Amino acid sequence: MRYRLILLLAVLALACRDHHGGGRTPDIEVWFHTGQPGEQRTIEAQVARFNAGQDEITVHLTLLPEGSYNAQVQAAAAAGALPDLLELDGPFLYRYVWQGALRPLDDLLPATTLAGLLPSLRTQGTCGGHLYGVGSFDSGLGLWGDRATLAAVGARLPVTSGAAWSAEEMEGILDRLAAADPDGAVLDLKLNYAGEWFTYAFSPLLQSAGADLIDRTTGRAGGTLDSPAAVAALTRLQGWIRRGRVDPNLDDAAFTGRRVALSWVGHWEYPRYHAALGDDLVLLPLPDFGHGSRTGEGSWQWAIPAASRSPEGAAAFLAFLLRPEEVGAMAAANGGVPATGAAIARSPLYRPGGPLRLFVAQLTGGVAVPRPRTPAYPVITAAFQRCFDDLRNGGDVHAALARAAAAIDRDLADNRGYPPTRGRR
Amino acid sequence: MRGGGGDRLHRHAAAAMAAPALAGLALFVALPFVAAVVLSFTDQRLGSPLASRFVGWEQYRRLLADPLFRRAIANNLSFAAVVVPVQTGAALGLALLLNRRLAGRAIFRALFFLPVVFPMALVAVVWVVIYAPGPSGPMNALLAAATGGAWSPRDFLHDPAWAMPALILLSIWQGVGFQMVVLLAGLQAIPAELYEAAVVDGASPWGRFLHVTLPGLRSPLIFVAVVTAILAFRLFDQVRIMTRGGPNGATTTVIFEAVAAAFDRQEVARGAAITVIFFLLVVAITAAQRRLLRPRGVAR
Amino acid sequence: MARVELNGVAKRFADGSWGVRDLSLTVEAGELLVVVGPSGSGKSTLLRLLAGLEGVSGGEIRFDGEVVNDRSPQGRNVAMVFQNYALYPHMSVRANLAFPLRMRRLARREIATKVKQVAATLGLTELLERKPAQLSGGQRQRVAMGRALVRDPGLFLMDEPLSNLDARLRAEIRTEIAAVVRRTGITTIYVTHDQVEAVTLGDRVAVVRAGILQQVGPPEALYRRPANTFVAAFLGTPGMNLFRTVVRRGEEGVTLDLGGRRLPLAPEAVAAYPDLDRRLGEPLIAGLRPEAFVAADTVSAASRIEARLTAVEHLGHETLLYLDAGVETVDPETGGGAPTRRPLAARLPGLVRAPAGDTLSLGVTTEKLALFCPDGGALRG
Amino acid sequence: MAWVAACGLALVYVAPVAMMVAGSLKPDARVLAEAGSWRAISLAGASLANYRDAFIRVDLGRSLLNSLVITTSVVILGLGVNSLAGYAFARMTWRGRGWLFAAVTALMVLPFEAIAVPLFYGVSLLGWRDSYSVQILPFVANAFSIYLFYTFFLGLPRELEEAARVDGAGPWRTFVEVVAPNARPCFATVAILTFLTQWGSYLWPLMVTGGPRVRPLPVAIAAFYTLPPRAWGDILAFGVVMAAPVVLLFLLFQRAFVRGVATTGVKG
Repeated sequence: MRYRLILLLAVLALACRDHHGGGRTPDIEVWFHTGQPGEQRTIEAQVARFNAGQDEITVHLTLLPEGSYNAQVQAAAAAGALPDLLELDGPFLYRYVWQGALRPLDDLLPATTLAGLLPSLRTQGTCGGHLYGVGSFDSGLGLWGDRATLAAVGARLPVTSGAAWSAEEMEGILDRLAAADPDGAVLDLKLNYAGEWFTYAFSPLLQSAGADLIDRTTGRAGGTLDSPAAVAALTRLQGWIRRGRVDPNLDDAAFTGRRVALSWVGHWEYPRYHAALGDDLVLLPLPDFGHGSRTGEGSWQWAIPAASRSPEGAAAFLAFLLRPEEVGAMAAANGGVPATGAAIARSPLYRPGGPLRLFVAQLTGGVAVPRPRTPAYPVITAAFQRCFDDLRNGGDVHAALARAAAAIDRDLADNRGYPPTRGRR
Repeated sequence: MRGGGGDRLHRHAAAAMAAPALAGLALFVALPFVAAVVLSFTDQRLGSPLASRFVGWEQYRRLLADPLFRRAIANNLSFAAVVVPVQTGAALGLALLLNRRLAGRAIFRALFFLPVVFPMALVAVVWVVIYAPGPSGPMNALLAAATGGAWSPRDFLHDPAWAMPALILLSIWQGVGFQMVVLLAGLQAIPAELYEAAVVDGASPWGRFLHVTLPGLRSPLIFVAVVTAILAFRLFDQVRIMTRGGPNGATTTVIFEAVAAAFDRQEVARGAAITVIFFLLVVAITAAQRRLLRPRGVAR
Repeated sequence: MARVELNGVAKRFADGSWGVRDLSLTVEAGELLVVVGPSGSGKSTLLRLLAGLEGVSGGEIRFDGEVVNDRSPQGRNVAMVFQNYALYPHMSVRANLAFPLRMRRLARREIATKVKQVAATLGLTELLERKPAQLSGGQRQRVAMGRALVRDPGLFLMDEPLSNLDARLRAEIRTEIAAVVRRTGITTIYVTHDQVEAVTLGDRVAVVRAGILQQVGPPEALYRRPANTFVAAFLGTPGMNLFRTVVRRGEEGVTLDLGGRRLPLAPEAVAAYPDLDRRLGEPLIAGLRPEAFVAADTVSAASRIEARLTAVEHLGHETLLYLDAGVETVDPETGGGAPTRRPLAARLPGLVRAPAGDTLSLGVTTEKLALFCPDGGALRG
Repeated sequence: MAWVAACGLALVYVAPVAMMVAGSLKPDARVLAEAGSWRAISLAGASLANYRDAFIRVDLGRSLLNSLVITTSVVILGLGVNSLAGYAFARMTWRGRGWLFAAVTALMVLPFEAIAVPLFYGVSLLGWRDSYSVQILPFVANAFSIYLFYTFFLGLPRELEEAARVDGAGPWRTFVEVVAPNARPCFATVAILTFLTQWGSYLWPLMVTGGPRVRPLPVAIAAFYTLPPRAWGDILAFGVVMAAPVVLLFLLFQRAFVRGVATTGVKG
């Protein structure tokens, strides 16, 4: 009897060994999203390098699944259980700032580190005049093409955003490609992805058509997201899917397996695509739907929670990550645009003449549009994702957009227009 | 009453024995449920710096006005409307099949029951492969073979017309073994003399099924139907993993909406209101079961 | 070896029914008391109260002068044999026997020795490793006894321990139990509904009915001078014949009315009831054991009755005759009740050849007559 | 006839499982490509490389350990806590027993889904997320298990306990030494039902676990399945490892499984 009790207690004790298991030196807990295998390996290597390079701070890395990363972080923020340093997906930052969950970085990072930062990253990380987030890379979004196949149908291969295909030109190319393709599916939109991808990838289409997710001054979606321009742009996109031009890409091998000639995706596929296609890989700007080619920007960025037990330690690790060689390492791993000019200059991919130089041009040339910088962003993107899901499956585009706009505006009202707060903490 | 010649030791022991479970139930079941009701009348969000407000019936009003939520309820209802009779019928068929003296009966029973022990998350992932679009998808290939090539392959999980039937088929495949086992136990509880008496009375096999088997299985059948109905309303894992409620809300469910609200969007109050509605649905089903299981009166 | 006293013990259940009412009784140390009564009479409740399995609602129970009302079963040092033995099915015979000792935290070695001893005494040595399911009824009974005896209890309670055995085994084990109890000298309270068991086993027998103690005493005393019509009818098979009567004194002496006939009353009977004179002419209840009837030719003509035979049972060494003697019988439960005319039972030695329906002449001996008031209580002796 | 039908159905039941096992042994690209033909179950070119990948890419070992820790803890603690409560309700006298038991049976109709949201809210506010205990403690006390134990104990002969009490055992010892050993079938039933529910539990761990540290298998496989690049061979290998313990237990204790599930149906 007594032994059984002890056994039970032991199990219970084992079961209850929760957070902060050991009792080691002042540690920095860091959260990172489970991204591409290369990113994962790189951050692990960086942590190891950092830990080995000094002995005052030990960094512990936790990988959280991307699919529910934001929900996890939100719950942890409510619980006051955020780590000392974490990654946030681009525009989600403003919600956390509004909640008072983050602390500014201005006074924590050396000015030299910040000076070289890409303007797009600086904008993305700034809120209310303070810098809250810093990315070690920015993103690039474009159309990857299979040069040989495209050439076979006589497609023009533009190298600048200004020369991007018009919507009609692109449709013509799709038709010609389809005619030569066994199953008629010639375009990859990464429909196998989930979540934020759809907002990131397809809101530039709205902007290119003269619409947007929300009115950037009033914050309201009604009249903008469901405007005729938006409906027209997304109806066109839906048409591609409806006509079978888009590969569902369940195995994520549509482009690498050369089933399709065009893949609408970001910089992170470069390593894989390059490995599969070699010199046949070509990077094109997204099509111009009337108001010039537009593309996405922003990516995962680092932030320090207000409740961090060691903001200086976290900042030290962050500064380490922003060193040119570390920025270069991460950018090399995921193909991202390096965060600083210095790193760009050293990057074989992004320096002038590099194969991905287009991305830099997009970010610095006003082609890339940041996603709405508002605490309402999680709701905006959720509404748009649902809307995209609807239209991708053949739903009525106008109805779906109107629903999304109404949801966004209702949330705005519910939160009393997201008044500036000092946060709760 | 009984027990305990006034010994306090005994009473204390009783209280101590019941206490951990009662505390657990109070803390982790009763209290949250009360909290759900309370939360559903507020606009509480997780992590919002704004103070929460009492909003009365607003959450419920919005839910009932939300086409997506209405779709979720309709989906649950149609899922139940198909799964309850089909799965119960299939289970009855399997049970009757296995109630015979069949070579390898134990193996068949084990096979049909096996998916019941599989985690639904695993079944869902495996069936994503089965429903793979294109001619090489197993389901597409099977249907093509069955129709002599007339079948044109589709993307079941992204087809508004096919996503729900796809989930239904998988759910039946996974769950029918449970009902089968319950009904098999019910069949074996019917006394053999009843069948012998029926044979003596000249009943045909169909007559025996109608007048001996079915009445004898009344309780297990009702139980099985009710459990299946409740499971139909708890539908979540498959949806979250395979379709995320899509396409066009074709597979969204009450619980999927609750999780999407409370967890994905931090709209705790809305999620709470959904679970309260869910609870009322479950209570309605349980009440129906109680009524059905009441001893039969004059009316049949 | 406890001396057990019950003072006004009462047990009322939650549903308002009484288990035991105002029961006072003393059991001397080392005595074997048999509690007998029909099923539902509260005799098992009495045992459970003594064991501490139930709490009393009133009165007190004393062991050796100490009130034990609030003591738990484990604090009372009682042992109990249950009707269906209640052997622990998951334990071997050895473990069953050792269990009460383990609960008392005896040393391992001591337990082994005691178990061995008890097993030897009860002939269980061969069975020690078996599980209860592998034992016969008699063997299980013995294990149950052994489990009770192994720890030298102060009081030994047995709840119908033989009721699950067949008739032959029952007689055999009955003697065994009696021997064991006498040898160990443990105070024993034995509950049964079988009056044969009661009278053959008990030093004293207590008869209970509906939770109320009817009479306690040595078996012979109960048989001869039952305290009331209930006890009279309950003991003996068949029980005492009870019928309405009037005792008169006339020129032929004191007579007893039996279905209109006046039988002379034996002087022993008259002497046994000094109060009888004051009851002359009043309605009374007469009790005659079946043995009171004898062959007609062994008594004087005045003591003979004519009766129609309603049924005959031949038992080999004796014959039971059921007679319609035209008497008004009474319900032993109440002593009164509506007038009924049940036949009287008569027990005659040897084989009596007479078919039912015949009219027979029989003698009636009244030396052992019992007389009761119309309320069922015995006439003061 | 019936036998042929049974075989046909058996095929329907075996095929997905066979496909999973065969797929787990093939290179990723071949899984989908061959899924539509008989080659889906061919073992040509089988290798365990996918298993190695699954262990490396998503730390399958960690998830397996987590699932084991959580499930066994819930099963063991649940057996103790619920059997004691069932016993107290079935056999002991104490104040409030009647209405408390009514309350427990009332809670039986409450599926976990009905309380998941406020519970999630509560544990989030308390900072109790992402731990073993938050996945264990809420599931220890279970109204249905209590009810199963309760009905079982009602059917046990009362004399056994009375004999034990007279033999000198207190209520706890009586329970541990006499009642529990005679309630093995009921313990087995409850253990199996608890095990199955916990092993497959997805909704709650999805909401309360973050990284792989305490994440159990169902959440891990769902996360793995969305993790680019989607390597079907690895995913199926993960699935095989995830199914193996339950299938093994099922094959070992088939009778108890079937009986356990069936009794809930008969009694429920």
